[in-house]
Amino acid sequence: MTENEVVSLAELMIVAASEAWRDNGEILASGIGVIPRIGASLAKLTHSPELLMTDSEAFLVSEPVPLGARGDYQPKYEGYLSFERVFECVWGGKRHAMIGPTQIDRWGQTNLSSVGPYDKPKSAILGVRGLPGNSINHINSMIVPNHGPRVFVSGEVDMVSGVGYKPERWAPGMKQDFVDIRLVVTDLCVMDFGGPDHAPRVKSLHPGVSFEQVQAATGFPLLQAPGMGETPMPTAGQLAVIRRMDPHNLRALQLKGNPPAVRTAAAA
Amino acid sequence: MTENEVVSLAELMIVAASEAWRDNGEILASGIGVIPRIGASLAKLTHSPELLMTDSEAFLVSEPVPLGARGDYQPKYEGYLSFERVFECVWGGKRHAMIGPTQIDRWGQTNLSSVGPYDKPKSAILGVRGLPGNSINHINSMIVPNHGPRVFVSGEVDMVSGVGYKPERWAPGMKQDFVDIRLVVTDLCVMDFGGPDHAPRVKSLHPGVSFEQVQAATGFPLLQAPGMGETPMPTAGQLAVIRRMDPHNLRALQLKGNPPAVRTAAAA
Amino acid sequence: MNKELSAAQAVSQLRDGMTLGIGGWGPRRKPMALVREILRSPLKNLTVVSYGGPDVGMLCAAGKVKKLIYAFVTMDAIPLEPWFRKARESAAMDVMELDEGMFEWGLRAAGMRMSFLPTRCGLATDVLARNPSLKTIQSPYGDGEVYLAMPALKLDAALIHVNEADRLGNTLLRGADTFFDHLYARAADATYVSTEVLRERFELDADTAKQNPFERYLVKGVVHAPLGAHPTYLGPDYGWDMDHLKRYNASATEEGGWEKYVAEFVAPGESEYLAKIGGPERAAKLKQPVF
Amino acid sequence: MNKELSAAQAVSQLRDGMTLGIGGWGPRRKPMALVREILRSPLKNLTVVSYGGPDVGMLCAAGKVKKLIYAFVTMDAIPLEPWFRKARESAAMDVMELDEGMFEWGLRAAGMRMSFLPTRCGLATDVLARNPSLKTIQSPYGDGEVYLAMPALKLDAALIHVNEADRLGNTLLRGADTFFDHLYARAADATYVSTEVLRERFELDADTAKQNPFERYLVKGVVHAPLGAHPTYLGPDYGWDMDHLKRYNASATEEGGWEKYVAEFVAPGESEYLAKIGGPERAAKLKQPVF
Repeated sequence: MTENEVVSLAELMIVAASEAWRDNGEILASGIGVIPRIGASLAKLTHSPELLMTDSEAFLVSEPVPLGARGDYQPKYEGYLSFERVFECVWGGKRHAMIGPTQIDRWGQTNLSSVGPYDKPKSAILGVRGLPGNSINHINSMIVPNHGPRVFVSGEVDMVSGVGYKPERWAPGMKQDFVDIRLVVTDLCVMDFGGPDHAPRVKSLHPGVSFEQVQAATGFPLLQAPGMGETPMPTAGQLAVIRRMDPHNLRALQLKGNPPAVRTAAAA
Repeated sequence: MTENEVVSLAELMIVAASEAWRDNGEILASGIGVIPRIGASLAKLTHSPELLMTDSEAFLVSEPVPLGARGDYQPKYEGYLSFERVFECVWGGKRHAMIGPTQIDRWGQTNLSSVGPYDKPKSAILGVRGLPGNSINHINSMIVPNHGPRVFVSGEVDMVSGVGYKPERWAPGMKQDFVDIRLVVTDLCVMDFGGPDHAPRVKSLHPGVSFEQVQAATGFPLLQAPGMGETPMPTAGQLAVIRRMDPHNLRALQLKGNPPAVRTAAAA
Repeated sequence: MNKELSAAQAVSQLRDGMTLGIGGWGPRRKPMALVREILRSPLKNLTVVSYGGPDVGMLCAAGKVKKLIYAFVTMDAIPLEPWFRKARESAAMDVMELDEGMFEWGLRAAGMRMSFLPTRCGLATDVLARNPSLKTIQSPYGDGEVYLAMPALKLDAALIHVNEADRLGNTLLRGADTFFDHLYARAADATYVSTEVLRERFELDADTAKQNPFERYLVKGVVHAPLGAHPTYLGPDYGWDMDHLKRYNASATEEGGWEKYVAEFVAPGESEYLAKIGGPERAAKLKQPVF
Repeated sequence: MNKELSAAQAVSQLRDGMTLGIGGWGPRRKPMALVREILRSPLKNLTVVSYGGPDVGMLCAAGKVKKLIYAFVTMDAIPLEPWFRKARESAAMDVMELDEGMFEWGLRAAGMRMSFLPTRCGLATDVLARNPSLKTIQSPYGDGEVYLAMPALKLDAALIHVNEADRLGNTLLRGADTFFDHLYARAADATYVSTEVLRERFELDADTAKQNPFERYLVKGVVHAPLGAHPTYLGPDYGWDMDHLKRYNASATEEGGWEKYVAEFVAPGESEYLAKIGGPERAAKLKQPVF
């Protein structure tokens, strides 16, 4: 730690994200975006070496690929996973993806398509992408770098892209068995949908954050998970892996102002 | 023509078979077995250069591959067609296959599976293979080296492997549009299913063969196609191509005793 | 057997109102030379079927899109495609928004000449709710599971860019991933291929022949278009042109930006285009993206 | 992460009554070393799912097959598989006879964890009539077409032979065609791979990595079995052994022929087998078949 001895919130979130892939077994870990990808890499390099990862294009690698320009680094190919095969992986359920949706609701439903009225949206985003298929077929987690009521909406998300646990959405005969939303890692806390009837709850609060603060920033009621504690700080070993996986420090650009992991009252 | 100046019946059948692929457009020509394969090769090398052919394994070749040991000959690859892609070709309808079924009935249905009672067959053959899918999806023709009532059965074939024109087999909603049985080339004649309601008929008789003789060797009634004539003899040019495609003279082994194209009364 | 066409000849075979599939994926291997030729043509009222990138954005900007069938539109490094957004937010076109896998399944159904294929993808989402024409279907077996019946995405024509082709319509794709272009080709009545390198007639070794993504009977026209995927990237031949993509992206925030972009890059024709982007010399320097 | 097993260990993980998929195609790349290990085991009452060759024949000869799911059984050069025929003609097993494409579709449905996939293949044939459990399904769209609903062919285990593997379960197939082995692997709860060459851990270049047919999470066990496809052929490593196939074929017409074949080639174990067939020296001389 030369330029900055202070552990960043992004680093704390990376470690929290990596926990999503613990004890998943031998599946494809897809962390989409900087924090999830470093999180998945950290998982594979520490507690879960059995995970499969790609070079974010078409090859399976035996070692996570560092982010950004690689210099002399050569990805270590162990196999092939074209987009077409990723779909087969998805339909077979052998994947756990973590992405950052634009909206999330109390049922775990996500939106990556558009905000506002569907026919003439206020904001068109990407489209539903693979969320419908991912969410109904395999484990999913989420990253939210800006925990607030615009992400965690009070009603239903504007365009349900990823499925969740809202009973009215499931007609008789539709198979909900594979829906498995694991973790939601935000800049305030770690959440899951492990309450009664899949109610959302806070599993851990980041250092210096209160439950009330999280609830105030969330458009729907939250429960406190039994044993809700503080999100663990990264260890020195984890930080070393994170630095190796992100040599250009792209993680510092993920949260506005790159805040420290331990908030002061002012920072919160 | 050194050792044998006489044109063989197999050669006549090869030329007749090659006619099946005339004016098919740009599709895959699959001649399964010696006579159909040389026939398809002859078609591509003479009247229909647009046809696609494979090396009988996984590659598309721009020039038909000669039969048997190849010596120095290197197949001329122009593309790829694995078995999995052959199925896509079949389902897309872009193929015309010619095979030799064990049984054929008056409706054009074929059997390659078993003869006798299905549960305990007198003779188990190969299985239905791809006949159900081929016959319902693309053009098909047939080769019969031993025209007789055991092949052209009086009733229905014992195990319908390839579909045909029997109305009772088609429940409402089943799409029969792609069924297209073209030619049946036998050691006696060339037939099709171009009569009223797809009734089978003789299109041409091989030299020295009478319609009555064909009818007597067939388990169901035949019509005479308008203009039914004599199956054309191979030209010198066609024979040259045939010899080039079949340098080991495998065609001589296809019909018992390798009879000449022009039968004498005794031969008939 | 010679299927070579100019880009203009290929586009002249398309008709107003057609359903057009465009191969590639986002900013990857898009048949941009053919897209530019459409921009130069009077073609209109298209239904565009695409894993969308700037192909979709430019056709939207030019007002050519009556309906868009898509799962996303993005340029990856520039996540939000500006002209797609404008068209979408101004309700300038009809949309059929699909899950990526449903999209694939729809192409596959069309290639098999089937009316639908069942899938779990899309159930319990607004993809089902926002596409009231979509129907479900129940397994006839004991499980009785209800699937979404993804209808065939039948294409009048498909546009695909490849690394190499011959005049007979044989093609090669050399990149790490061929995406879903073979399914576009199978789903289409007519496939037009643009190619970096055009040969008279392939004579391939076995390893190279395996790079052939679909059979030549699917190909109706072959257009020789070097750098024809620019500004998207073509593995392993050249990378994406981020400067150009930024220039294009900026056109959406300038007054009259699209007209200026067209005047500078599209209207003068493809050889002018290649000169303006710096020709093969510059293309050789474009780096493959690192993800 | 070390999935290496002996053939006996792999077979000991199978159970009586299991549904077993066997990769390859007819006389091509069959996992014969694993099949021989099953012949040596007390395993019985198997449901075998195979594009069948001598794998099916030998399991039939040994009375291990309770039910056969197949589209054909053949050794190509010897078209009629002798022991399959005997079992079939003596009604010694149940059968589900399918079109080749239905068979593929059934594996694919299982790999997608779906209960069925629709297809036109099999309609209007005795495949439908002779398999009364098969059902049809009607398109919910305007066409109303009726398809055959091919049920998933879910496998308890799949056996596959590959050119190369590592101890993690990564595999390579180097032949001209990979057949449908990826679908067997996806359809199975557990895939056991036998391999010519076993590595500690792959470090591949990109071109070689493309020869990886399916992901290692599908692989439960890796068995090092040089010449493990013999007497079938393994492109490009060795050809089929026609002498051996003829010897095997003749066993069906001799009195006590199967017992003699087993005594000579199966019972003594795999290293004896390799010695008897002439070992690597002879394998190196086996020619790839010419079709």
